[in-house]
Amino acid sequence: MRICASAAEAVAGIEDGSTVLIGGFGMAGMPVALIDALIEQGASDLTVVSNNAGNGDTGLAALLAQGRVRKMICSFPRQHDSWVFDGLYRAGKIELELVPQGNLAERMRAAGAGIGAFFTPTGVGTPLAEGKETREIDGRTYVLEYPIRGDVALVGAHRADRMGNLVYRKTARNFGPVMATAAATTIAQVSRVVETGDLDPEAVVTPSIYVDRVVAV
Amino acid sequence: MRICASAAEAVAGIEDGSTVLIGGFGMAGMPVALIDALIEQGASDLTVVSNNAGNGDTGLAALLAQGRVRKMICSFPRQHDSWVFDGLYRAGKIELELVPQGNLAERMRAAGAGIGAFFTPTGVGTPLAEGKETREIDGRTYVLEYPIRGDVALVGAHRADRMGNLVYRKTARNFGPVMATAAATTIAQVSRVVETGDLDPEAVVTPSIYVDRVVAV
Amino acid sequence: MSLSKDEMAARVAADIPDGSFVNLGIGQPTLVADHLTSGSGVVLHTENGLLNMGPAAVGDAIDPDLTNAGKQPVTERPGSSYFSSADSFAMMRGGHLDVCVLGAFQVSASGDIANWHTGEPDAIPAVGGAMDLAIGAKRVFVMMTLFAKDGTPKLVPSCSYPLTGVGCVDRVYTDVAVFQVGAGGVQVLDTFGITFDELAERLDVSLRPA
Amino acid sequence: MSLSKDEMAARVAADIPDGSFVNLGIGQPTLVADHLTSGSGVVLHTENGLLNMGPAAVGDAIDPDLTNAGKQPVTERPGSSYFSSADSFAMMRGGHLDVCVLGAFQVSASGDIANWHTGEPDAIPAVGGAMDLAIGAKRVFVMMTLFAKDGTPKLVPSCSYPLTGVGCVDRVYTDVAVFQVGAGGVQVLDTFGITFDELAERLDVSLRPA
Repeated sequence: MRICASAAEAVAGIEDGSTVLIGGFGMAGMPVALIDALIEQGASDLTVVSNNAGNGDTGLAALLAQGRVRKMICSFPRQHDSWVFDGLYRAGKIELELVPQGNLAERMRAAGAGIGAFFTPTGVGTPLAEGKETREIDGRTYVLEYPIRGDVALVGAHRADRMGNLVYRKTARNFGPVMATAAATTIAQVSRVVETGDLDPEAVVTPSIYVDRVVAV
Repeated sequence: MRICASAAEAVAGIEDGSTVLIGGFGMAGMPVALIDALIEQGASDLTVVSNNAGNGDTGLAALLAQGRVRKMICSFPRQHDSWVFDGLYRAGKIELELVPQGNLAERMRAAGAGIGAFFTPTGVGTPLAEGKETREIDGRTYVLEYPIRGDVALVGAHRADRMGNLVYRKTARNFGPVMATAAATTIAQVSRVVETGDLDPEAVVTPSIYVDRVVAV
Repeated sequence: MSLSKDEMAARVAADIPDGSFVNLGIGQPTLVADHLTSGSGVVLHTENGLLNMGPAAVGDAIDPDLTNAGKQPVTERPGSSYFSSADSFAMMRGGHLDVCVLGAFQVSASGDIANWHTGEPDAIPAVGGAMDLAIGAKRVFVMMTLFAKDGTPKLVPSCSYPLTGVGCVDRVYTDVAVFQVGAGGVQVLDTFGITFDELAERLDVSLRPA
Repeated sequence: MSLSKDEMAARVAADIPDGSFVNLGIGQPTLVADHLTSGSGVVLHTENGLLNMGPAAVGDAIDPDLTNAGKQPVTERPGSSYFSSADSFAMMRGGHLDVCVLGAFQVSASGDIANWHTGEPDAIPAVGGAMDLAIGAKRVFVMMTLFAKDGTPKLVPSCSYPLTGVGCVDRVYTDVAVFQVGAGGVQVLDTFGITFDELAERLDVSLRPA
């Protein structure tokens, strides 16, 4: 675990072609400073996994606008201010894998938890399960889904201690904790780094083992 | 959610033949008052799911000694003070399903999370996976495991509020949170019930939706 | 007289048992919250990670870190809890919510729902938590007008729009009638300004009276 | 001179990189903690739900709600975190621990481990977290005497005891030698009071020198 002096230092080394998990639900929990640093950093041909596909012209939308994302894996790209994604998608310039939100979370949970695949009831009988293996278990039909692993996770949290333990704030928690478990390298932006021992061990949401780099912004 | 006046009231209605999930790792988190009340209550022919199979002559061991448990599902029945289980097992008076501890937790997690089955790497190639479906995924072999659902969960927590939100204390947390999600009826014993609003919403471990009855002991 | 959106929301709210754990989908179903009495003990869930959500936030109470699934600022009530998206969808998928109220483009007689995609080729597809909600809650209520603007019914023998979930809807609350749907077929539970026979004539599904 | 248990533990500790997240199995592996320097930054995990476990608790520090996987009272260090068994085993199974140290009855040349059941018909079988630990950590170290009391080797061509995990052990630390095992066969990394040739004679597996 390393406390970084800048967002640029935190995102250093992200390679072209990486799968990048980006936290946030709309703007809540979105690690904007890390995304801005990733734009500066220059990695391209990325696969981005995030619940939405960017808002307005900043953050994830700006990364998309620069043509740096080959594929989006998300549940809800269509928002009132998602014109950047919409344009790229309609122009055939970005690939989209649409995943029901719960399957998106559970597939990352599986990656983090060492589960090889799981049978979920979500999506059964819908176009999003087409071509996938299904099975009836105890009278209910399930579809088999596989893990989504990240090379990198960019997570927006509230506080970190110097070991990398994280706590979040209200509904900005959303995808941060599961993404932190699912990536080879997890990078967190927080509003403040506190001393080790200052977070209540009963209330830590992301244990330090999941966090590789932290930057306060 | 009901705050019960006594452990007897809390365990009322548990039926013969029920599957009962019982929290605790050794004595830490063991809901002793609820188990004692279950002994009084009289339900028999039970399947009990718990990490261990009772210590000494009290609590779960006393329930076993009364011949009320048809089957134990656990990971570690053999302890230095597990003579009650040992005797029943050697006499062929109790059925044992031995499950690796992580699969035990994950199978209850699947029950609570609506997952129909999952591929786990734990136990592959060992006697505990014999006869089970296996599959190679991305070069690794996994075994398919199914959910364990409880009719009732008996959980030992630290504090509840009047809505049923729970927090735990240190490693006494162990199986409580996952069992609370996996049973049709979850009954928690706590050391104190506090007013609604007195627990930090960021630090609640078991949200109120999972809790049906609470008793302070 | 047919019901206004607000009256529909009140009708849905009246059918939610006290003490239920409820998720209200984005759009019209959000109105249901306004008709739940404070004494009902109904606890609202929002899938972005909060149980016991309060009403919309206004003024100084607006906090960008506290929104509902529609990304609108909301408040928390005493006794709330926050959790991750993985835990939130485990809660939904695991069948712990008592009731979920969803909007829909179409519902079939057997309880299939289509509410995420019109099927138009140039539409940007977006599903969010709709499929998880549709299959997760113990009871799924749909709230919609019974007829599209061009007069075609939205309660249909079989959905023509892409499905959200199969056989998962229990009740359909519309401006002119309330229906029970599912494996047992369609039963008319209530009508507003329309007769059973008129309904039977305008819909392409077999109806049973209440 | 062959190593004492304490010397074996010190030898294992010396091979654990600074800053590692480590699980020490119950029994002998617990001794390794005594040889990790405070400056090493090694963080200990206990599968009953604690990261950054401290040393054994004594006197007033004993708390029945704070134990290790062996159910012995322990302490927490600053920067620790508590989590449920489901989360703890997700952490293990997901490959997040850098090193796990286990005891064993037998280890095979290809890295299979048997450490949960002697196979005796009247034994009460008990597995606990052994199978999860064996397959979960990035590197699995085994700590055991090389020979049973009757002189039979415990590093074997193929385990005769029921397996805990297949092909998962990286290193075997014994009183007389340290071995690298796995798909590449067995390499002798270190010896204590025994020669390579003596080892090769007493073991039924092919050995490569370091």
